[in-house]
Amino acid sequence: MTATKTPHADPAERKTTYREALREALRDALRADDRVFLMGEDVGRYGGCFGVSLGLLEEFGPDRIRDTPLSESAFVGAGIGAALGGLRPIVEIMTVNFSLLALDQILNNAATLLHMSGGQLPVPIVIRMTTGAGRQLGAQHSHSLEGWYAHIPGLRVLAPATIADARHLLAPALADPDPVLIFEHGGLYNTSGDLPADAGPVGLGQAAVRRPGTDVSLITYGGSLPKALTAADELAGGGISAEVVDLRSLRPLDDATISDSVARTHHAVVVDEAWRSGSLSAEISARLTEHNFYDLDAPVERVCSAEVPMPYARRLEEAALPQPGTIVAAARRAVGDAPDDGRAD
Amino acid sequence: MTATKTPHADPAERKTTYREALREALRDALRADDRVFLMGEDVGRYGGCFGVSLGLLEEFGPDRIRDTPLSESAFVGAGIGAALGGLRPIVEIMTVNFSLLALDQILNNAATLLHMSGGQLPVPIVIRMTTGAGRQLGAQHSHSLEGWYAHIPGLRVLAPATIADARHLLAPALADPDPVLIFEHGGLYNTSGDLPADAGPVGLGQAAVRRPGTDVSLITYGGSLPKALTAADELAGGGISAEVVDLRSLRPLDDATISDSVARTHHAVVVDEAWRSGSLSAEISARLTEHNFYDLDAPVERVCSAEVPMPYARRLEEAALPQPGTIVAAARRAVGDAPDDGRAD
Amino acid sequence: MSTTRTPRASASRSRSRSRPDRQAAHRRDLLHGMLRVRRFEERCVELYSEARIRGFMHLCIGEEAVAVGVTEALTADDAVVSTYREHGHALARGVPADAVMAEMFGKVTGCSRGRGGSMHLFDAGRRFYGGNAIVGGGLPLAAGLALADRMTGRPRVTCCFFGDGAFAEGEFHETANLAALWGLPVLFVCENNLYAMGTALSRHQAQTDLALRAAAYGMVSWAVDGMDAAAVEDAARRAVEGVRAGSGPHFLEMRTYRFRAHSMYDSDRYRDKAEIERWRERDPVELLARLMRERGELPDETLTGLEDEVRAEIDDAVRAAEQAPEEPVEDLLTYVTSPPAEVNRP
Amino acid sequence: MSTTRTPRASASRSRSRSRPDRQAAHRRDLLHGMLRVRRFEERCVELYSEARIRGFMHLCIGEEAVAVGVTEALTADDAVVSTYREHGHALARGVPADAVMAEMFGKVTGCSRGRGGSMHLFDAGRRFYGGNAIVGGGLPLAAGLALADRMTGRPRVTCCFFGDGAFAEGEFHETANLAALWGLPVLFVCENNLYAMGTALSRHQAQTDLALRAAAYGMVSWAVDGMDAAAVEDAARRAVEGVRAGSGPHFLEMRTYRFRAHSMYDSDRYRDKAEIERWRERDPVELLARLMRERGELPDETLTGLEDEVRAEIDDAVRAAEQAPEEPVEDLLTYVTSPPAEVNRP
Ligand SMILES: Cc1ncc(C[n+]2csc(CCOP(=O)(O)OP(=O)(O)O)c2C)c(N)n1
Ligand SMILES: Cc1ncc(C[n+]2csc(CCOP(=O)(O)OP(=O)(O)O)c2C)c(N)n1
Ligand SMILES: [Mg+2]
Ligand SMILES: [Mg+2]
Repeated sequence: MTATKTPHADPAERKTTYREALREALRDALRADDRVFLMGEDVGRYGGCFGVSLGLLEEFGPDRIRDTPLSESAFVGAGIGAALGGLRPIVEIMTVNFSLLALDQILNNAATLLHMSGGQLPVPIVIRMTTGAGRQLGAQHSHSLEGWYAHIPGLRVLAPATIADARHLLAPALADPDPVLIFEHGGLYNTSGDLPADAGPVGLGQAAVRRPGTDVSLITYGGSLPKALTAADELAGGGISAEVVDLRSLRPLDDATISDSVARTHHAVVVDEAWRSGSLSAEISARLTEHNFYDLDAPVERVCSAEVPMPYARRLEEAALPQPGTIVAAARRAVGDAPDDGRAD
Repeated sequence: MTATKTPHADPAERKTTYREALREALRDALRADDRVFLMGEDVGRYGGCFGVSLGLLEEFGPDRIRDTPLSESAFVGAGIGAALGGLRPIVEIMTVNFSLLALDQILNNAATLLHMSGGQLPVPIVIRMTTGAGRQLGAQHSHSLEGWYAHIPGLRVLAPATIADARHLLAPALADPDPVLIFEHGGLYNTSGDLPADAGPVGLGQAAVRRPGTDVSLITYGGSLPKALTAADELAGGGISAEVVDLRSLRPLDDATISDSVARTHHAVVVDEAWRSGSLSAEISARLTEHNFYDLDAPVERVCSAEVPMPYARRLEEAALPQPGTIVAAARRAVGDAPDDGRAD
Repeated sequence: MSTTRTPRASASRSRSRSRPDRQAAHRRDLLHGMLRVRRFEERCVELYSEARIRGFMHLCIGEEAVAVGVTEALTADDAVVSTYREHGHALARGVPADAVMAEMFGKVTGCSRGRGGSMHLFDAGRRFYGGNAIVGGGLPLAAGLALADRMTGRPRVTCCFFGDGAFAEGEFHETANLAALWGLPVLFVCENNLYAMGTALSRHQAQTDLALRAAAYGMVSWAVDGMDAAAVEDAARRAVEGVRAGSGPHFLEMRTYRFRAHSMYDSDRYRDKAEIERWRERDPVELLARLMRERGELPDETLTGLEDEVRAEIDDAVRAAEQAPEEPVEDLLTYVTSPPAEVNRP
Repeated sequence: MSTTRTPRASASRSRSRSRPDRQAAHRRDLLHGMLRVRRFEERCVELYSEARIRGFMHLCIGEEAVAVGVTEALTADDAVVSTYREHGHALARGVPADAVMAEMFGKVTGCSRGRGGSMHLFDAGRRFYGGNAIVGGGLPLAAGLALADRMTGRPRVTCCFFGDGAFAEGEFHETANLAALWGLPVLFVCENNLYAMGTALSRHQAQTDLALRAAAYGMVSWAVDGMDAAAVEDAARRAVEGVRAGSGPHFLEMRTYRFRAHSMYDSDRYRDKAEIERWRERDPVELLARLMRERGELPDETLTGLEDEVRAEIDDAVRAAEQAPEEPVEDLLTYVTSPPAEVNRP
């Protein structure tokens, strides 16, 4: 089995969805390299629990679009073993909540084998999973635990937030010799938009400035990006120019892009859907203190989820999550433009 | 089964070890309340994998000192169920590394049931485990993942660092109606010292100032406390007065004690044995920015473990861990007293 | 609140009548129980399409005989642990229909105050411990509840429902071993509906005879026709008796089928229409009704009466749920931890 | 580096001799293999008490027949996945004694460059995939290695060692199901030494006939006298043949015993001295030596020769390990991720 076929070339810019972009990326990867296969619960006959892999079984067959029993630890571990055995597995875990059942394999094997073996055993696996809340799925299907994975040396952690990233992050992830985790926010699957024809492969580890601005940096990723962009619009209406930084890579973090932005704007708001305490937002705030202490004109603000198991009831769930309104309020506080009431943490 | 017996009263101050103090606390709890039992791998006939429960089987019998099969998810979940059923289980997981196999139960059941049931189902369980490195146990037995648990709403997370806390934190943990996790650093078991006769039950959620100082706050917990105290000695020799704050409670954090200390010293070093990125040290740094932005005269420093699966070789392991020397260097940097070379992250 | 009667959790009823009468009355109770679940869920489908119920919702239509038959065999002191497909278990256990409906509306009168939704129904008073949406996640809890009973000498049974899919999860095997090793009073009820989402049993289990495999743990273990409410109840009674008598955990493989898709999002492309039709011929509600008709126990007006009673109960539940308030947003953080006042309770 | 010979991973040897000769020579090889492991570990005990080896260390003394017998049945292309009690597996697999010893000294010449220690021996060239200290953690890896072979049509076997304690972990059951369901070429070798740390088999398994329980997954499954190297090898050969022929995973329960404590920290208070003595009578090294003596195949000078050869090999290994350098501290972060240059390799 060797890589022979050439990747499918994109036509001109066209409308698509985040879900379809992910699917196209999978299809390309499967076409380009015989060693690539997709494995997980219901990726095949069911069509993927969020429909991402719909149709791939028909094209690539049950060996390469491989349905697994409900046994997260075994099939993630088997993916790791298959990577050791020379394949390039893409393992899908339905949601990050269930990934806890495989966390031992991810931490103690995938992330660790290379170092523990003194460099003998790289593990070229890609693990995809859904994260995040907003669909009233309750306390066991809604959490944002990607920050935990970003804590683990030996892993790369990606969070595509745009259609272009959904389309173009998989190829470099597969080319990476080490384990890469990809977090897809459940609220993004149905987002649609234009896929630029010229968007090529993305360099791993690079954040992107999604909207330039001068007064405050809104630093975010994944499902919170659209909210931050909405907040930036609203802030613009109030005369505040917000720059929106999309992390894209949660490990490693692109310190240069983050730091440059804050060096220019002097104010930072980190938006992270995880529970506030101990979330990735804390790491970013800590690094800003370390790298931009003398740039900052005000404390770094954090807009995170309330520290509560996500409730089902719609209004409670909405109140628990970052929203454009709470981002706007935090940005106003950061730039000193706020009535002193609105602190919502 | 009701609580009838009175707890065993301490004699005057006497020498003991951290391990023995933990054992005494267990013995007291088992004597005081019939509903309390200890369950875990090898807590009974083996005597506890680190010897903590040695002798308890003989006193309390195999029902209450209950050896379990190797099945972390089932016996931790069974502890949660037993708590729902009216008992007061103390579940021992040998080390935090293996606790990943039970993390689903801890997060999705123990921490969540009360809220998800609208207040109907409190889970009064105590889960103890060993954490930390320093004994050349390699990459699968040495990590400090307690920061992950401190991220979870619904849990209390404790880290006794002193003999008195080892002796006196268990009773209030058991009295708490919610799940409490207790992290015992493996390097502390053999530490010996005096157990003050007057040290009574400890209020949960309170940090302790272990050494007062005026120039810099060394904020730490667990196995790093002795290192921070050693560093403070050395700093004192160099004319720097370091205050040492022992968090004791990792969730909730005692913001007042931390914040007060830094408001007085204007400089902060957080010492945390976890991997730096995304560790609890980041949360503390972020909170200091939020609460003490205008108090801080210099960036918050963090002394953490290198981001590497813990290597076996002694010199590599030592280099990977916080050490008194690296704490001293960070404190010097913080107070502006350092040659500009020593940054070791 | 609805005023229509909800089935009692207790298994003893109609003791005063003659035996054939008692049996007929009991069959009517079973039929009533199954109709309640069926009609309740059918109403849920409508409400879901009107977006008054949200989130994930899993229906047990086709599997009602398991919920109703097993629950009949339990007493009020026994405990039930369930899954995300638990409307039937909750209703059969006696959780009032309006508390369940209000929960699905996200209202404060819901059995979890609107915090849980369809997948997380709880009722501590009725010892109904959820409502677990991690496949296999309820199993260790059941072992623990049973352990508490064993250690305190209470002659209770903990009944744990779970699916065939859960049988592949490590948690099932760890729990089965623990329960069998310690002789815990657990009744394992595996609802084998032949699919875990879109994955057929034979594509997720190397050996598909689940009862046989459970027996490998040394548990008493039977396969049961899960479409026959009376057979389910019989098996459950015998198993509960064994568990209560101290002979350790028992395992029932309930052979059943879900007539609907896995959840409201599933387009059910992985099942053969003919297969579904074959199973529909063994619809548990129809099966029992047919038997009763054959025995002359189900005159048309009796059925109409039952249907009316059920409809009224559900109408009331929907009305009440509609009118109930939501939890105020200010209370978002309530119940994350227990109120401090409770810290010193015994 | 040591110049003494290390056993070949290949199963074919001594083909040119006559059959009885071949068998005798083969027995000598087995004895040599077991003696190497035995003496190596005895030396490790000394070195541990001198604090030249650190961390956790688990000895397989008493279990050598399993390591040596099973490995005999594998070819160089096959893979081995092991546990933290893996000195024997590594040595038998052909990982050079000096690479193993240097690893335990934490030296850069160690088979994991000193990063792994006793519990984490690796040798990618010999397809020895560790060295896993999470009980049960190696099992899914083995399934994955086998899956890669299956998908690429390579006629290889992946052999996975694990203990009786691991049989209680969910990971074993998930992996057994996966391997059996997909017919993966895995040889499961359960080293049943009757204890998981201090917990006796009957106190951690509801049903202690592990081979029977594995058979519930539909795997070919046998219990084997793990103290008899020839019996182990025979069973392993038959099983490997079956696996390689495509009849799916096979399971061998090796009934064995560890003569020493669980680890260097264990005071072994949970075992009966008499029980240990009984098992010592079936010492696998003695057992084979006795057989060979009875057959006149083991004149004293042969045994002395083997012992000398082994001692020289170990002496060399210790000397080399002592003299080898440690990894420089500057390289601490090397191997956390792959070097960037490798990112674009195929
Ligand atoms: C640990 C875990 N993995 C995956 C899921 C997603 N999921 C929900 S239900 C389900 C199928 C379960 O099948 P089964 O146990 O047979 O129960 P059924 O739905 O048929 O009643 C899956 C895969 C989950 N909730 N939890
Ligand atoms: C998941 C996990 N739990 C607990 C431990 C601690 N531990 C190490 S070895 C061991 C006993 C394992 O017994 P068994 O599988 O029979 O192997 P043996 O040691 O007898 O060879 C235990 C409990 C561990 N390493 N990993
Ligand atoms: Mg099912
Ligand atoms: Mg063993």
